[in-house]
Amino acid sequence: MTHAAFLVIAALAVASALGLVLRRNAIHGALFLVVNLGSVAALYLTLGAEFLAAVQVIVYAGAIMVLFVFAIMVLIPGKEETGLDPRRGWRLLALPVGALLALQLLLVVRAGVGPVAPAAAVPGGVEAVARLLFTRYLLPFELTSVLLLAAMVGVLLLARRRV
Amino acid sequence: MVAESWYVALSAVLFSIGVVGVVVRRNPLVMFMSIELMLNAANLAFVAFGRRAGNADGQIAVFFVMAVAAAEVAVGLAIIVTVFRLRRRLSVDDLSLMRW
Amino acid sequence: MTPLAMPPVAIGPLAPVLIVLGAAGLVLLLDLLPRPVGRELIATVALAGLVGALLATLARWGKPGRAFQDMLVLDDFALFANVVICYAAALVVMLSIDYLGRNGPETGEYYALVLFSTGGMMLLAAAGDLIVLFLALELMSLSLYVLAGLFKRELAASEASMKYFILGAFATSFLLYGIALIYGATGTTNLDRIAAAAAGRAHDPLLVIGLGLLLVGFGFKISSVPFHMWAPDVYQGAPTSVTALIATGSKAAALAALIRVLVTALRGSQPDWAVLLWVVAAITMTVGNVVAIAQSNLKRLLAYSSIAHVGYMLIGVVAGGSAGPGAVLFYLLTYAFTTAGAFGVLTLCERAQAEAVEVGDYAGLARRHPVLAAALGLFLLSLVGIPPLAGFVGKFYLFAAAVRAGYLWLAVIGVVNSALAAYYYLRVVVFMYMREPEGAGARLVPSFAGGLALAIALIGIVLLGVIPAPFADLAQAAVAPLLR
Amino acid sequence: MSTVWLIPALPLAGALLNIFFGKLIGRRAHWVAVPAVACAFLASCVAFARVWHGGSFTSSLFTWIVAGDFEASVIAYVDPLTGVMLLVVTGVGALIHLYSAGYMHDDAGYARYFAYLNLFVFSMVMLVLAGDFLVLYVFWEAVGLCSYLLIGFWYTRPAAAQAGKKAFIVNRVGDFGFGLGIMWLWTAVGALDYPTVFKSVATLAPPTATGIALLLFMGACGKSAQLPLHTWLPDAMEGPTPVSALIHAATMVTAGVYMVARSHALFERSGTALEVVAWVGVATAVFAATIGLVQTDIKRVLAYSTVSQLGYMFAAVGVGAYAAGIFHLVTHAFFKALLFLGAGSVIHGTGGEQDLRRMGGLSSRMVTTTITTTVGGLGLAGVPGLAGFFSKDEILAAVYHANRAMWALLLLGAFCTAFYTGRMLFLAFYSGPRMSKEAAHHVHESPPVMTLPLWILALLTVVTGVALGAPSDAGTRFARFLAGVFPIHEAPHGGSVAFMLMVLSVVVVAAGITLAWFMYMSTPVRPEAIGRPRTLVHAFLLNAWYVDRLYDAAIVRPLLALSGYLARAFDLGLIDGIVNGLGRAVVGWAAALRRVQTGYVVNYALTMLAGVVLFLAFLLSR
Repeated sequence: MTHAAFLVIAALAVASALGLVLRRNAIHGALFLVVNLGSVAALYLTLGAEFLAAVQVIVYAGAIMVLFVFAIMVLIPGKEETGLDPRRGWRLLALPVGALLALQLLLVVRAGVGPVAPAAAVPGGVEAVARLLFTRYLLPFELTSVLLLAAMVGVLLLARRRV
Repeated sequence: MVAESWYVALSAVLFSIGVVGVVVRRNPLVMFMSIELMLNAANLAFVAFGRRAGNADGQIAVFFVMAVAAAEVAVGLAIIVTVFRLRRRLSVDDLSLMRW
Repeated sequence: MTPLAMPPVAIGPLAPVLIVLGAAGLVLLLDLLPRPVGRELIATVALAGLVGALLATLARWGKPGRAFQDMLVLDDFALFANVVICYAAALVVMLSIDYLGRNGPETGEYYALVLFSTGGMMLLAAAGDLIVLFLALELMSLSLYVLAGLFKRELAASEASMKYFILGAFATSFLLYGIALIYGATGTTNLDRIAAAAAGRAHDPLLVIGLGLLLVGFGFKISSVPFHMWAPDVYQGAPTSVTALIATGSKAAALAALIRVLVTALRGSQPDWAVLLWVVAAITMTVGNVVAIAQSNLKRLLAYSSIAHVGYMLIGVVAGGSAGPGAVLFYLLTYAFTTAGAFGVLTLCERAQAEAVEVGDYAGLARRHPVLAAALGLFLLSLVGIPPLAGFVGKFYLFAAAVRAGYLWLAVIGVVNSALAAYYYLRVVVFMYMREPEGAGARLVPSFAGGLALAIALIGIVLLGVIPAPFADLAQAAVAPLLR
Repeated sequence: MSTVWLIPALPLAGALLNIFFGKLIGRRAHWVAVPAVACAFLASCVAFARVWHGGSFTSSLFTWIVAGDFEASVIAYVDPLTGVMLLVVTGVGALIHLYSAGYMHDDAGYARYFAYLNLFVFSMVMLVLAGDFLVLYVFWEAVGLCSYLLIGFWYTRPAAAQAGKKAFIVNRVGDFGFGLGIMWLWTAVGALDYPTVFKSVATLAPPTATGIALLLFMGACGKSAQLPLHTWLPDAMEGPTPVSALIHAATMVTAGVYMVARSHALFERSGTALEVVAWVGVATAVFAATIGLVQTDIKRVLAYSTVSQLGYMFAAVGVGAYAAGIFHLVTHAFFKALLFLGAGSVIHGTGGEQDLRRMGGLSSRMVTTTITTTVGGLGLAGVPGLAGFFSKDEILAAVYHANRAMWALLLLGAFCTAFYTGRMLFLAFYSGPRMSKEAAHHVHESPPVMTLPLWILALLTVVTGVALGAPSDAGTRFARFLAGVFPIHEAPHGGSVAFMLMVLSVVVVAAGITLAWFMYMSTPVRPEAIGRPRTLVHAFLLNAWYVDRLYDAAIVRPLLALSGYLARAFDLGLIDGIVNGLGRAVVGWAAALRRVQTGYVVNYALTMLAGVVLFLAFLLSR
C-alpha cells in the first residue's frame, strides 16, 4: 500500500467530514457521512481488517445511514437551520477550541505513536475475529444482544402512538 | 506500509471535526451524525493501534462499537422524533425550557 | 480449522445480573400477554428480580468472582456497589408504582428499561475490561435516555431526554476515544493487563491523554464540573422516579467503575489524576452548593446538591489508599438511601393536577402531613450532615481519609462547603415547618409501596448514622481486592 | 462477654418499641417498659457483683466511628460508685415503672409516657456508666430532655408547658457553664476520659482547676436545683407524680452530686471549689427547708424538701465526706421516692387532690398508704433507726468537724425538715377530714400494683440505714465499700463527740415533730388560716424568698428589654447587616453562577469541550 493511496483516501475522509459539519443541508450532510464511512472502510482494508471493512459498509453505511436519511426526509423536508442564530458567537467559539483539541491530539500522536516494528501480521479475516468474539469476548458479545434488546424496547416505548 | 501514526493522526483530525460539528450545528440530526463521526474516528484509531499491537482486540472493539452505534442511532432517532412531534421544529435551541 | 474452544461459562458471578435481566425479560413477556395484567403485578416481578439480585449479590460476598477471562470481576468491591445499585433500583421501583399510575403511561416497558439499566449499572461496577465497561455504560445510559423522556407528551420531559441523549453520546464518544488511546498505549483493554503494561510508563502521552478522556466520560456520568450542566435540566425534566435512579444508581455505578479503573489499571498515573481530581472535586462541590442556593425548584435543588455530593465523593477518590475508596463506597451507600428517600418524598406529593416540585408547595407541610415532613426533614438533615444521621458519618470518613492522606485543604474546602450547604437544605425545612402555604400547597398521595420505600430509606439513614462501624468495615474490606 | 451493655440497651429497646409501636401496643405498654427496666436491674446486679470487692473495669458499649487510629466509642466505666448508682437508678426505676402502670392507667398518652420513662432510664444509666466527660455531657443533656418532656407531659395544661419551658431555660444556664467547663478541661488536659483526667489533674494549676471545677459545678447547680438555679424544680411538679418521684427526687436531680463526687480529684485540687460546693449546699439546705415549712401543696412540700436534701448531699461532698454524701443520695432516693409515690397514691385515691388543706383523715381510708408514707416521712425527718437518720447523721458529723457554722445551719435545717415532714403527715393523714362529704366518699386505697412498690421502698427505708449506715471506727460499711473510689473520710468516728452529736440531732428532730404535733394535731386544723400570709416572715417564706420575683425583676425583664433594644439597634442594623451582607454575597454569586446554566445545548457542549481541552492541557503539561 503506498502512501499516495493513503493520502488520497485520507483527504477524502477529511473533506467529507468537513462537508458534514459545514453544509447547511442535512441530506447533504448524511451523504457526506456515507462517503466518510466508505473511505474509512477503505482504510480498514489497507490496515488488513477485511471483515471490519465489510461490516462498515453493510451495517454502517448501509443500515444506519439509511435510517438517518429516512429520519431526515420525514422530519425536515428540505430546509433547516435557517434564520438568525442568536448564539452564533458561542457556536463559532467551537472552531478555535476544536482546533486546540486537534492540536493536542496530534501532538500526542507525534510523541506517542512512534514507529514500532510491526509484529506478525494481524489476522483480519472473519475467522480470526470470530474466534476471539466467541471465546474471550463472549460476555461482551452476549451483552450486545441485551443492549440491542433494550434499545428496541426503548424505541418502542417512545415511538408508539398509544399513550 | 503507511505507519500507524498517520492513521491515528487522521483519526484525531476526524474526531476533532466531529467535536466541532456537535457544537456548531443546531439540527439535532446533524449533531448526532457528528457524534457518529467521532465514534468512527475512534474506530479507525482502534484498528490502527490493533495493527501496531499485533492483536485483533482492536478490531473486536470496533465491532462492538458498531453494535453500540446501531443501538444508539435507534434510540436517538426515536427521541428526536418524539421531540419533533411535540414542537414541529427541529433545533436544539428550542430546548431551553429548563435553565438556571 | 481448529475447533472453537468455547470458554467455560461461569454462571455464578453472573447470577445477580442474570436475575435482573431475566426479570426484565419476564416483565416484557407479561406486558405482551393478550389480556393486560395489572401494573402492580409487573412492578412486583421487577421488584422480586431486584431483591433476588440483591440476595444473590450478598450470597457471593467474599467469594472470588472472576469470569469470562477477566471480563467480569465480581469481587467484593463490585458486590458492594451492586448492593447500593440494587437497593436504589428497588426503591425506585417501589416509588414508581403509584407515581406512574398518576402521571404517565401504565406500561411494562418502563420496568423493563429500569431493569435493563440496572443490569448495565451492575455490570459497569464489575467490568474487568474497558470494552465491557463501555457496553455496560451504554446499556445503562440508553435505557436512561429513554426513561427520562417517558412522559413524552410533556415538553420538559422530551427536552430532558434530548439534552441527556445528545450530551451523553457526546461524552461517551470522548470516553471511547480515551479507551482507544489506552489500547494504543498498552495493546490491551483488560484492566489488569493495562496495569502491567503501563508499569513504568506513566508518562506515555497516549496513556495520559487516554486517562484524561476517560475522566471526561466518567465526569459526565457522575456529573462533575465542568461536565455537570446536563444534570439540573435532566433531573428537573425527567419523571421524578427516573431522576432518583439517575441520581443514585447511575452515579454509584459510574463512580465504582471510575475508582476501579483509576486504582487498578491507571494506578501508575496516580500523581496525574489525583491532582486533576483535586481541582475538580473542589470546584464541583463549590459550584454545586453555591448554585443550589439560588434554586426554588426542589428537583433542581437536589440536582445541584447531588453535584456537590459528587464533589465530596471525589475527595475520597483523590485521597486514595484503602481509606479513600472505602469511604466513597460507604458514602455511596448513605447517599443512595438519602437521595432516593428525598426524591421519594417528592413522588408522593402532588398539587392540583401537577407534581409538587416548588419549594413553596412544601410550605406548611409539617402541619398537613407531619410524618412526611419529618421524613423529608430527616433526609435533608442527613444531606447536610447532621449527626447522628448517615450523611454525617459518610462525610466524616471522606474528610478523615483526605486528612490522613495529606489533603488537609481539600478537607477544609469540604467542611466549608458542608456548612454552606446547610443554608439551602434548611431553607426547605423552614418552609415545611414555619411557613404558611400560598394556596393549597402540596398534598400527600397515599401509596403503600411508596411509604414502605420511605420507611426503608429512613431506617437506613438512621442505622448507618448510629451504627456505621460494621458497614464501614465492610466497605473498607471491599476495597482490598482492588489494591492487590 | 460483658453484660454491661444490657443495662442501657434494655430500656432503650423498650423506649423504641413504645415510640414506634405505641399505637399497636396501647394499653399494654407496661408489659414492655416494666420488664425492660426490671431486667436492666438484674443486669446491674451482675455488674455490681463484679465490683463487689472494689476495683473497676471498663466495657466498650458501642463503637461509633473508627477511622484509622481515631475512634469514637462509648466506653462504660464501672467501679463501686457506678455500681451503687446503677442499682439505685434501675431498682427505684423499676419500682416506679411498676407503680406507674397503676397510676397512669387511664391516661391517653399511656405508651408515650412509658416510652419517655424508659428513655429516661436509658439516659440516666448512660450518664452513670459514662467513662468520659463527653458522654457524660451528652447524657446529661439527654436526661434533661426526658425531664422536660415529662414535666410537660400534659402539654395541654398551660402550667405544665410553662414549667417545662422554665426547667429548660434554667438548666440551659447551668449546662452552658458545664459545657464550657468540659471544653476548658479538654484544652487543659487534652483528654476527657476519667482515668486520664483524674490522673493529670495533679498537674493543673490550682486556679485553672478552680475555674474548671466551678464551671462544672454550675452545671450541677442547674441539674440538682441548688441556689441560685433551684427555681425550676418546684414547678416541675406539674409532671405526673411518678415522674416527680423518679426524676425529680430519686435519680436525675442527684446527677450533680454524682458528678461532683466522681470528679472529686479535680475539686480537691482546687480546694476553693470544694468550699463553694459546701457553702452552696448548706445555704440551699436551710433556704429550701424554710420554704418547705409553709407550703400547702403536698408535692411542693416534697419538692422543696428535695432541694433541701440535695443541699445536704452537696454539703457532705463539699467537706470531703463523699461516701456520706452518696449514702444520703441512696437513702434519699428510697424515702423520697416513697414519699412521692405515697403522695401520688393520696392524689390518686382522692381524685386529684394535692392541697393539704383539703385532706386529712386519710389514715382510716388508706391504711397501706398511710403506714408506708409515714415510714418515709420519719425516714426523711431523721427518726433514729431509719435510713435518713444514719445518713443525715453521718453528714452532720462530717460537717461538724469541718466547719461549726455550717453544722449549726444544717442542724437548723434538720429541725425544719422534721417540722414540715410532721406537718405534712399530720395534715394529710391524721388530722380530722376537711374534704367535702362527696369527695371523702370516693377516697379509696390504691391497687396492689401501686402499693407493692410502696411496701418495698418502706422496707428499704427501714433496713438500709441499719444494714449499711451504722457508724463504726472504720467508717460505715457503705463508706468501706466505696473506699476504692473515695478515701475513707478522715474525721474521727465514734467517741463521745459523735454520740453527743447524735443525741443533739435526735433532740432537734423530736422538737420539730413535736412542734408540728402541737400546731396541726392537738388543736383542730383551721384550713383557712393555712397558706395565708400572717406575718411578713410568713409571706416571705410562702413566696419562696421572692426568688422567682427577684429573677423576674432583676434578670428576665431587663433581659427582655435589652434584647428588644438590641434587636432594634443592632440586629436590624449591624449584625443583620453583616450576616445578610455575607449571605447576600453568596446568594449573589449563586444568582450569577446559575445564569451560566443557559439551558442551551450549545453552551453545555462548549463547556464540556473547554473542560476536555483544559484537562488535556493540564495532563500534557505535567
